[in-house]
Amino acid sequence: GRFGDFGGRFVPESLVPACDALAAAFQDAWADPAFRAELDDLLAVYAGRPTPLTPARTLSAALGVELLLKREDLAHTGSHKINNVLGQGLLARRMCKRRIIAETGAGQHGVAAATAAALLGLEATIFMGERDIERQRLNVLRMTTLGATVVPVTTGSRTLKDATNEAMRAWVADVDGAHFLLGSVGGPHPYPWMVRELQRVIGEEARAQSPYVPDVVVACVGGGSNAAGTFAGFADTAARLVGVEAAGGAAMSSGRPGVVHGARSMVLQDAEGQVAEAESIAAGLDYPGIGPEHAFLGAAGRAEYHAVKDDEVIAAVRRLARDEGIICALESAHAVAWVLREAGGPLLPAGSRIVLTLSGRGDKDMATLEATA
Amino acid sequence: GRFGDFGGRFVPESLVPACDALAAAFQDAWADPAFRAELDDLLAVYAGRPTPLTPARTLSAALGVELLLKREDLAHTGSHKINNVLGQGLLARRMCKRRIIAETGAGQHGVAAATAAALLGLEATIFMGERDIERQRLNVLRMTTLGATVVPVTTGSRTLKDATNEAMRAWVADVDGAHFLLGSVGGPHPYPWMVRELQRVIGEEARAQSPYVPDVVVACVGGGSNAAGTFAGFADTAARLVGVEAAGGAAMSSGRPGVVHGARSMVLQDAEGQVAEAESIAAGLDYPGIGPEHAFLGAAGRAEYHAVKDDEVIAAVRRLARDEGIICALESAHAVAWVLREAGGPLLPAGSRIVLTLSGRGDKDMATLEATA
Amino acid sequence: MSDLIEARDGKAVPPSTPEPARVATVAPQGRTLLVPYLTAGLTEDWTDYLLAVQAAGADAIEVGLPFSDPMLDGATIQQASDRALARGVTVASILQDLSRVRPQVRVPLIAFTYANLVFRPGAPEFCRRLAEAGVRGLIVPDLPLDEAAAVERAAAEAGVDLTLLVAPVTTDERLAEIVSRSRGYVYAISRMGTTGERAALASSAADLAARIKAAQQRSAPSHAASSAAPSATTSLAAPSRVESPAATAAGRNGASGARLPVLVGFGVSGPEQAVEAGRAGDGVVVGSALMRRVLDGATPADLGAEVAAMRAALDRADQEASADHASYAEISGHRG
Amino acid sequence: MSDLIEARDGKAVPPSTPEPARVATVAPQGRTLLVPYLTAGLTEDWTDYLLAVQAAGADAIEVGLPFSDPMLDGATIQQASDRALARGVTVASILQDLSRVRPQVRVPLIAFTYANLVFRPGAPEFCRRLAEAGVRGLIVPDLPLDEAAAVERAAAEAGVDLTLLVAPVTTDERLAEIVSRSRGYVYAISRMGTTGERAALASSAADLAARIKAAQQRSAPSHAASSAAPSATTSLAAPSRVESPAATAAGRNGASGARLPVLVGFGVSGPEQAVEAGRAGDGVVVGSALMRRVLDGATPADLGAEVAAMRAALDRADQEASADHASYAEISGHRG
Repeated sequence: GRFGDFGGRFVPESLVPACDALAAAFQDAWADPAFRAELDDLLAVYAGRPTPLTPARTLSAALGVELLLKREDLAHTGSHKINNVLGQGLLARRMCKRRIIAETGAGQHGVAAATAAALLGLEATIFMGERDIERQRLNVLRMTTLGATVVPVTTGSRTLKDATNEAMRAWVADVDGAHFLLGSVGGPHPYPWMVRELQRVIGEEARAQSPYVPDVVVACVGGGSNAAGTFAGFADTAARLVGVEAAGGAAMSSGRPGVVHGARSMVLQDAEGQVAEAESIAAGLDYPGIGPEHAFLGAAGRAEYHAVKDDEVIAAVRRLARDEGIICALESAHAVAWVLREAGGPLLPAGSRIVLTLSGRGDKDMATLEATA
Repeated sequence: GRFGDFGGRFVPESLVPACDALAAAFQDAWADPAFRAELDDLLAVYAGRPTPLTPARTLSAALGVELLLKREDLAHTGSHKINNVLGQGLLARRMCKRRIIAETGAGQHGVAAATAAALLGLEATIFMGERDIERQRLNVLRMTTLGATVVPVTTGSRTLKDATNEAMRAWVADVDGAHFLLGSVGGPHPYPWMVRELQRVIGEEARAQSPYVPDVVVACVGGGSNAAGTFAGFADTAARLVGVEAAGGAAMSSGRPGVVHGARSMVLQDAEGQVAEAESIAAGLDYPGIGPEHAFLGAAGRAEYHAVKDDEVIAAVRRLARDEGIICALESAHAVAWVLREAGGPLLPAGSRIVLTLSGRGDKDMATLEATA
Repeated sequence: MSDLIEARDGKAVPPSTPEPARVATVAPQGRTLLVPYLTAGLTEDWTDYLLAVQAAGADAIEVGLPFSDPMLDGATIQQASDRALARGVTVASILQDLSRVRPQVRVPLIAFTYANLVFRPGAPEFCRRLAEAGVRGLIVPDLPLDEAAAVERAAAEAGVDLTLLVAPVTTDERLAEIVSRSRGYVYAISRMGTTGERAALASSAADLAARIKAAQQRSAPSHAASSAAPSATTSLAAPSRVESPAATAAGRNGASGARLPVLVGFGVSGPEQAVEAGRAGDGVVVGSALMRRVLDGATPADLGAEVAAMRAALDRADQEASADHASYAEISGHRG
Repeated sequence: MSDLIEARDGKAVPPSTPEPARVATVAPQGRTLLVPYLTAGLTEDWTDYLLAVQAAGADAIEVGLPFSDPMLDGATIQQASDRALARGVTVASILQDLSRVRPQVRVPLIAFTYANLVFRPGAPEFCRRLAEAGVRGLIVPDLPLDEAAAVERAAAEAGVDLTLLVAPVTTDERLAEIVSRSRGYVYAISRMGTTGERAALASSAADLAARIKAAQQRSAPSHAASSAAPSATTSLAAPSRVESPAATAAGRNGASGARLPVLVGFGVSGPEQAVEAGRAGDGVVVGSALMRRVLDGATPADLGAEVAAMRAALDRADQEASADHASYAEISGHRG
């Protein structure tokens, strides 16, 4: 993945051959109808795809827009992450790896990765920041129940950024035996490309399910995999593509170009280049970077990126729950919060037809939500 | 709902007209294509139906059987309960009720009921035993987030039985304004019949999805709605129907005919007729009764009922998680535990083709599971 | 309390006293009936409470046989039931207690319990046991008309009156059938809700009592025809004080010679409400208000005083009513 | 420690001393090179440590510019980096510190840092600042060959040697290109993993060093051709002691007159492993083992003693090796 000025493969020399091999293997697999068929079958009979496109009738009426929700919260394990891990899991098996390594923030990717590993008979080591372990306890229990080893990361901000560092270190140490199952569209080539391709199913389904080409397509962005997958389905339409970041982790809105975790992209950093610690109530968006393709889409003007604050996000979770009976993840609620804020205004005029991806469900966030009550 | 010697309508005179009206309204609605279409639409675009039928490949190979899992854990809110609440919710609206009252044990029905209420613009009051509130904290938070009022029940065993008493009392007090949204196939007519019809979609889907008529159809049974819905799809086949109870709440295996919560059925009780307190690790099966249709199917020999113990259930959750990457609810794990125990034996010979309904997901049970680690 | 203990010990009342429950009619004409409810077995000396309320002027007593899942009862009765069950009492032990005090009991005793306790031993066996213990009536709140046939037969065979309940929401057609099939009295559920004290008596109480009485009047001939032995044992004669001219005109005496009294229950919390409820029907059932006192520590004498106060209030009201009746009967909607 | 403080204060070494880093070749023939790594800014007196290890016999020093996300570093260096950053040090403040002690520095200083710190100000600006502070080399572990072009250009223009790394998994083809494009020395990553002490040196270290040397020998002519100014400033001459007859035959002197030394790093934890690593390559980089000592409270003098011990061990080994060489060179696979 090189996207204009962004992307690349800024990894230690020790990882270069592994990245090469992975890129070749994915290219090969992705062109192999048997691989695609096996993945499609798992997505359907195991992960529960297609996920529905749900009209949010009460909210639509209240906001004066037409809002359709792409329900990744209904996918197995509770988020879109399952799409990616099943693809990479099959790839790891195809590459004869015995083990997967993964980083996780909110734990959704960790749970998904542990799930794919259990299903496909692979070992799983999941790195997770200590702070995230505290605030996403449910997901930690889910991962260990699935047989994964969860390694607490105590360095730095003790969140996703540091977990990613640690996962890459672990990969270097077992590059032959392990596949690094990266959870988002960041990281070195081929990850941003591969993960986007594996998440493309979100956007393609949504486009097929939508009765019209929407005016606006909205998704939350941390690393940005659900947004990348959603956007991929609408890239060739006239729909505006909107990514919504956490105000405390808004790499697009507040970052500068930089290199972190193997790719050149937009990064929250100081004047010298030290990477900043993000600060969001949503562990999955508590990340100072963003996938390089988003940096490219933003620079090219094809997608726009906006930020919402923690309190807007909490209000959005509650509103969606009470109006539509859907408790979404704090991450996903960023997209909802933006729609709630902008509906009827210049950014989202009355009557707009919107497809919004709900990337995951909010069970994991109930304790956080309670603490803010 | 009168099923042979079982069923009936043992309710206070104050509830008789309401039961009559409900039976008439459901009969009318169920015959109304517009009602059916609206429900089917919600089940598809909102609740995520059809849920997949997943081959459990690792377990099947290990056990020497063919095991297919009907994935109600993937339905919105995380269990089959959503099928019933959407139907009754639409019915409540059709009957111009402004409010629903519900009882809940594990909280899955409570969450589902709160969800339907939020979606359809109804108030929700959920009664839940204090003991269940403690052990199913996540679901309590979900209900309140959905805008429902959760009323702790402090009487008796402080579990589902007592919550049901309390819900019926509340219904008596607001019989005009409120619909009692009963969660299982128990209670007075028309509930056992109505809820079975609303859950029939499980069995009908599974039958259509299964490549063959299975030898055995298995589901866990507390009140028994997921089993009733599953069995309904296979009643006219040669498949054996197996309901699996909690050893500590095995109304079929250890109960006697009795009247509780409005219906005559099998009930755990003492020699004088005092209803016993069930004792199961699964809050949703911690109930001394069972739906009257099960009592009938058992008496008629059409279905068989077996019991598994708490430790078998915990082992089953872990096994399914590690082998198939699916963390099911403690309730659902009863069905899995029975298959694990009997596969290859006389009750479940090698080579058996099994359809097993996973009634829900296990996120809610992670704390319980951790405590048993 | 000493007089009651004496009574219980059988010293004040000779054992040879005739079966008190056989007294079919306890209420003199013009007296509003007062029927206290007691949860049986709540305390070891629970029968002392029973005798105390009898002494205080109860016309009959509902004896609650505690059930694990008292669906129709509110918090107070449920708490009393739970406490009694926690003491280990059983239907058998309660009936034994009653047999022991039977010599002192002069008013009809009516068992109040739930269907499962009736069905577990079987309705015939259950009713036989009641009868053996001197209990002459039975109320099963979760046994509506449609499910009652077997218990009705069994009760009739055992000589026990199965009293049916009518709710404010009961349809006219259904109400007519309940009235025709109920024995002993007709229990008018004063409000939609569970048993328990309320700040005010529901207006539905008066409306319902009026509807029941109207149905009784309409159905009197058929009632007489269908009931070979109506109110065989426990029935409390309906007092004449509240009869409207229309009721008298329709004729209210069947084979039993009197229509059944209409007792109003659920939510009667003190003398004032008792008067109001009694005025609506022919009498009043008071349960939670009394059991609340017992749970809070009232002695048999305390409870007797409570019931005596209600009795006095009812008597005063009865006197006022009979004074008023001549001039106001026509405009008093409350009086049916 | 007093002698070092004196040195730092510029009293022992006159300010007019010629630029120490300009000394291109620090290693006499036959000496195994010792290159300590220090995290810059870890303590206020961090340059005292630098001078101490210089005094103890370092042939060059890698100066780690702390980065928030040191992906290739293990726990020790990461902890040192975090602590330095927590003190508020910046690249600017570190380079300022270095400028201050520049008069006392007599060995080449090589900056070790991550790509983002290079790109943030821009590679030309970054390299210019390094050069201004007297830093003569640069290592960027997350800048593989494929991404290195811009920094290579900028470094060359600033007169800074960009040293590239080779890993055990590097393919022959790629290794050849790295060898040809690396400046100053070639950094052989001894094992797959992050920096940090290990119980034993990986066998991959010797294999890799041998592969690098073989590639150097094969590419010497083209290397000379493609590099107008190879190892312009910091290069440490590869000692001749370990040359195989084949290497000598292929000719290892390009325009620079010497092939670049191969330094083995990652996981060298003490004198014994230093000797082993030095034997595999032409020298050794020791980082985590030293920084662990500093984190644990070692003074500059303590650290100097540690490095001196390594230096002494290497020197002893060198003497033994040259004595052995005549008789055993042909069978010593470890020696390339």
